[in-house]
Amino acid sequence: MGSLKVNLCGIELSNPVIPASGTFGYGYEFAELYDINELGTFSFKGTTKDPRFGNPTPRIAECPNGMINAVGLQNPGVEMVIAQELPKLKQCFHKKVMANVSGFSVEDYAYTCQLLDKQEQVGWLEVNVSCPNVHGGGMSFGTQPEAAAEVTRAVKSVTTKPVIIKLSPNVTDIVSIAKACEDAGADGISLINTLLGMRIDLRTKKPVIANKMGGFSGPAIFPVAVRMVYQVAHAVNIPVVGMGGVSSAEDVIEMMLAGATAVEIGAANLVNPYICRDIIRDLPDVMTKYRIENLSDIIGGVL
Amino acid sequence: MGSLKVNLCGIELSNPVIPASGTFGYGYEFAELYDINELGTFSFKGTTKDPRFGNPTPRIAECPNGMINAVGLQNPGVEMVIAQELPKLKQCFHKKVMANVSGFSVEDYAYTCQLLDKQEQVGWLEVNVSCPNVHGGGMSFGTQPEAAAEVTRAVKSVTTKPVIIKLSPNVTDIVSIAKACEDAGADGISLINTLLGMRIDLRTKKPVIANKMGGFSGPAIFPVAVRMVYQVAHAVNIPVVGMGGVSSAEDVIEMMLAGATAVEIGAANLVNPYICRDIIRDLPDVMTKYRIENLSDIIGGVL
Amino acid sequence: MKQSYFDIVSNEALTDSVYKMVLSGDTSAITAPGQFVNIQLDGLFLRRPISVCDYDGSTLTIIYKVVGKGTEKLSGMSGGKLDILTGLGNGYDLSLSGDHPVLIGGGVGVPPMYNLAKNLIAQGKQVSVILGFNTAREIFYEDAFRQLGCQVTVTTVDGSYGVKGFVTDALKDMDYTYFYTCGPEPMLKAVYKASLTSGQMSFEERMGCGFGACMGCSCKTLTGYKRICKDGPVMKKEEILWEA
Amino acid sequence: MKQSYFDIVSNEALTDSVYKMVLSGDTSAITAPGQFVNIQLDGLFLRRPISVCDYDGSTLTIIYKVVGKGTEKLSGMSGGKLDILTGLGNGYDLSLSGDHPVLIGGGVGVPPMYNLAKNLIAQGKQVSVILGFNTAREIFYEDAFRQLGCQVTVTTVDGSYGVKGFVTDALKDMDYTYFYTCGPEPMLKAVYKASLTSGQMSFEERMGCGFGACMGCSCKTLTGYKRICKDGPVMKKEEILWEA
Repeated sequence: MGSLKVNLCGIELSNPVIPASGTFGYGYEFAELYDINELGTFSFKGTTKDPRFGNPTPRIAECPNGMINAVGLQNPGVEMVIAQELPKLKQCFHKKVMANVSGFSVEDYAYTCQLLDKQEQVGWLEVNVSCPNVHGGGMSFGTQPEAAAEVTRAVKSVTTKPVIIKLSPNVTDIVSIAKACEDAGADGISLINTLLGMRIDLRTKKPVIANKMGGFSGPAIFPVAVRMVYQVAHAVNIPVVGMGGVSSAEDVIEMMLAGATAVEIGAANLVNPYICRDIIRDLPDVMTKYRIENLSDIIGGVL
Repeated sequence: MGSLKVNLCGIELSNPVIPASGTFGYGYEFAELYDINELGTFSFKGTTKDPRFGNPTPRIAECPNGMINAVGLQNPGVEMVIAQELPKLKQCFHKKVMANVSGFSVEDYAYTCQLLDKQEQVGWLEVNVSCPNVHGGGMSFGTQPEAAAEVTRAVKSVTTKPVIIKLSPNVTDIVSIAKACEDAGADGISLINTLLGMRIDLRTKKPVIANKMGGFSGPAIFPVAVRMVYQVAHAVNIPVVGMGGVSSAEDVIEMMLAGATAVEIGAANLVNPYICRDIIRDLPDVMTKYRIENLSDIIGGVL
Repeated sequence: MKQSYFDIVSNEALTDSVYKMVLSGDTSAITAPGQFVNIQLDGLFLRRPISVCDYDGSTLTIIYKVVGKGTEKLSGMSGGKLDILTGLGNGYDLSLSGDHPVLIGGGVGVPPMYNLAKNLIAQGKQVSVILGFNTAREIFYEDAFRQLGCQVTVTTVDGSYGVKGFVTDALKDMDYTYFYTCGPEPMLKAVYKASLTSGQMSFEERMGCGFGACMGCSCKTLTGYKRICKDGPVMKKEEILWEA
Repeated sequence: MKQSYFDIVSNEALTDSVYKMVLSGDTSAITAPGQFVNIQLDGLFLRRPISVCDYDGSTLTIIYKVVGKGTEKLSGMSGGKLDILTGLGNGYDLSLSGDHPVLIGGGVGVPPMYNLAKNLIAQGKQVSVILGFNTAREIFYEDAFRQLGCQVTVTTVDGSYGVKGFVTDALKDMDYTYFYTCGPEPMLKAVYKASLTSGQMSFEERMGCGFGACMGCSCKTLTGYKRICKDGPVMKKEEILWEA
């Protein structure tokens, strides 16, 4: 049997499957369901400088083949994450974890990353400049190349760990933003964050989501994700982590052919908490079916 | 029973249901299936100055709850449309038709619109500045406010018919583009055109679409369409025609609550050629269910 | 929590819009009354959370009201298998009931009271139940509670059956050691105000995952932020923080 | 074209990957052999176009190869209803056959030849059939054609059955007044070159609608742009333009 191994920014993953931030908590809850060390790694809940409750509820809406969420970066704040969540995680996860970071100013990002940089458990910093659910920040950093580059530079200056910038798909030219991050020193790019979406309840005539709009994810957005991963992977020389509607081993392979070195799985975790384990177990057979020897061979292999 | 009537740029429609350009040909083929005079109107196949074959095949890809197309504006050219298609249409359609126009230069747009302006059958000019499937033109006009405004001004200068600019969703700030069109004299805005998407065939390792990427449509994109219709309708003072994944009477009502004066139905026609007729027949019951007296009352009625 | 497949044994209408479905399968993950299950349905992305009405070693009974696409789809099923996550939520804490607790259910808040009542009676408690409905034809499960040996009072807003008014109109004349309730939020608020003892109430919210991963159903309490799906749906009266 | 529901009567495997499905319903829109139907399947957005193998007043027979999600789903169905668009495409023109035409089918191009042969024989024509496969275990419908009264030649690329080689290897020794063919494009090109008479060939392309609305399956011909779904799938040899 071939190998599932991939190398993400200098750290080897036993497989490319990574539960995406916001769909896997801080990991230990899923450890009750299966051995999460089977995962390549996972990206923990988006963490900010200060604790946040997030947005009012309802925060969730059903969509055809997908969902909208407007959680709004609920998290206990970086100090609590380091003091409480990471030690709990250490009990059940023995690999490097991907630390997902959000902020409302360049200083926020730097502050949070600086503290997480000191954590031996943290392997990568995934810097989210694309959260659609927070005002005056989040996504706005991800919609202008210069703003994204500025965050990248600030974070790089406070950490020696690989920095992966997570980009928003809600832009005209994702390539220009990815390149600006690469030029600013990013070690990797992850995409796509959610599409901005909205649903209206015909009974109440009100938006289903209290925050009106939210981040649209799930299989419905997969074709947009494959396209953007393809565009970015062919334009930059740093690894790309692909995500957006991935929910099967076939989807993982399609993302890797498009140019992804590793693949994050988001919304699918919320419907089937075992999906990442299942995908990892399915991969060898699907690789055989499509005559793939080693997964690392197909990265960007689309003809 | 209440009324389905809406007024689109000064022309009354018996109902807001409009088959979208590219999914209804020049109409007469659907006339073999049902009386297309039941429709509010329809938007005919995107027409250009010169005849076009379009892109190589395959042009179509299946997606979860949607499809990708890369037809590339195949059409016989405006002279032939006027000489052959419109007379054929006249035999079976007695309402004003929406003329969908595309181009590769501002002059192209003006030329084509000028000829169509003289056609008594044409009620509206829907100017497509958002085709994702043609290079050096199409979508590029729809991604910059100034370029979209320039096309708008050029078209307005050659016609007295209402001009509706059809916008691309593949942009960072759709509101700025819609406002630029409004300021340039547009009588209406229609959105969304397709999202740019891509699929890869795991067997051949090649993109499913010969043109690599294409326009992603179908129910999957509905939440993005509702969001953008809401954003634009609340920012401009001209009518908005909503489209993107609409496939039921409920979807039509959700689009109108978001701010649409009329609603175009695209991909759904390709799966069920009777869908527009069916939606028009379903609307009264759905209106009753949600206590809607007249459809025109709910335009932009989201709370 | 456990993911497994259940067979649909029966699915019958109790009223115009309320259905009772009996399923057979592995119920081992269900540990307390007041928990819920999360059901996958073809053509819908998110699972649909539904409270457990009753269960035993191999049977699960749910009662649901048709309100949207999910419950509509569910109501049309007469057989086949369902992919269900079981054992979700904290459930009610029976240890605080005292010797004669009152159980208050409003509308689709009635079902979780059933297995709770069954368990309290098994512990030798004297159980009073108040079932609140809008009108007579919406009433279900009155006899079921009587057969358990509960003292049952039914209230209808329009007075078409039982006590006219709200559940709190029946509650005010009652003597009880503790309360357990489930129902629409306005009812919970009213019970919160009218109740003379401590108690527990079960809350509803739109959920993403239903097992604590997505923070989709968070709420603020006097003891901090809680996830209704995982830290709830049952909250103690003392910790509840009503937002304006 | 007609949209209607068909009942699945039977669905049996003819080879490892080729299935025969018999459906009953309204076939009135089917007017010629070589037409296709477009089938809606749960969980898939686009319909799946499949050529008609045979039909009568109330029965439709299709033969399909499992190549993707759609055909895989179809192969798993043993009963129930299917939403089908019938009477799609132009079909073969029988009037040009002459008195002893040859029908050439390759792989899943074999099925449409069946109803064509049946009709030609009904018209008193003497029909020769060449069925091309890769290897013996992929062969299907040889006997069916014999029972119609056709003179059948089977070719296999690996020589494991019948004539070793391609359909053109069998064609070259034959005497025929006209040809009809359906199969993979390389085979069509070979037949185009090797054929000594005029004829008709049926083409395949990924389709959007299947009824001429979307221009998803256009091709260039010597007589202009054609939609394979509506102006085709059958083209006359004289109009075919092979793109490099």
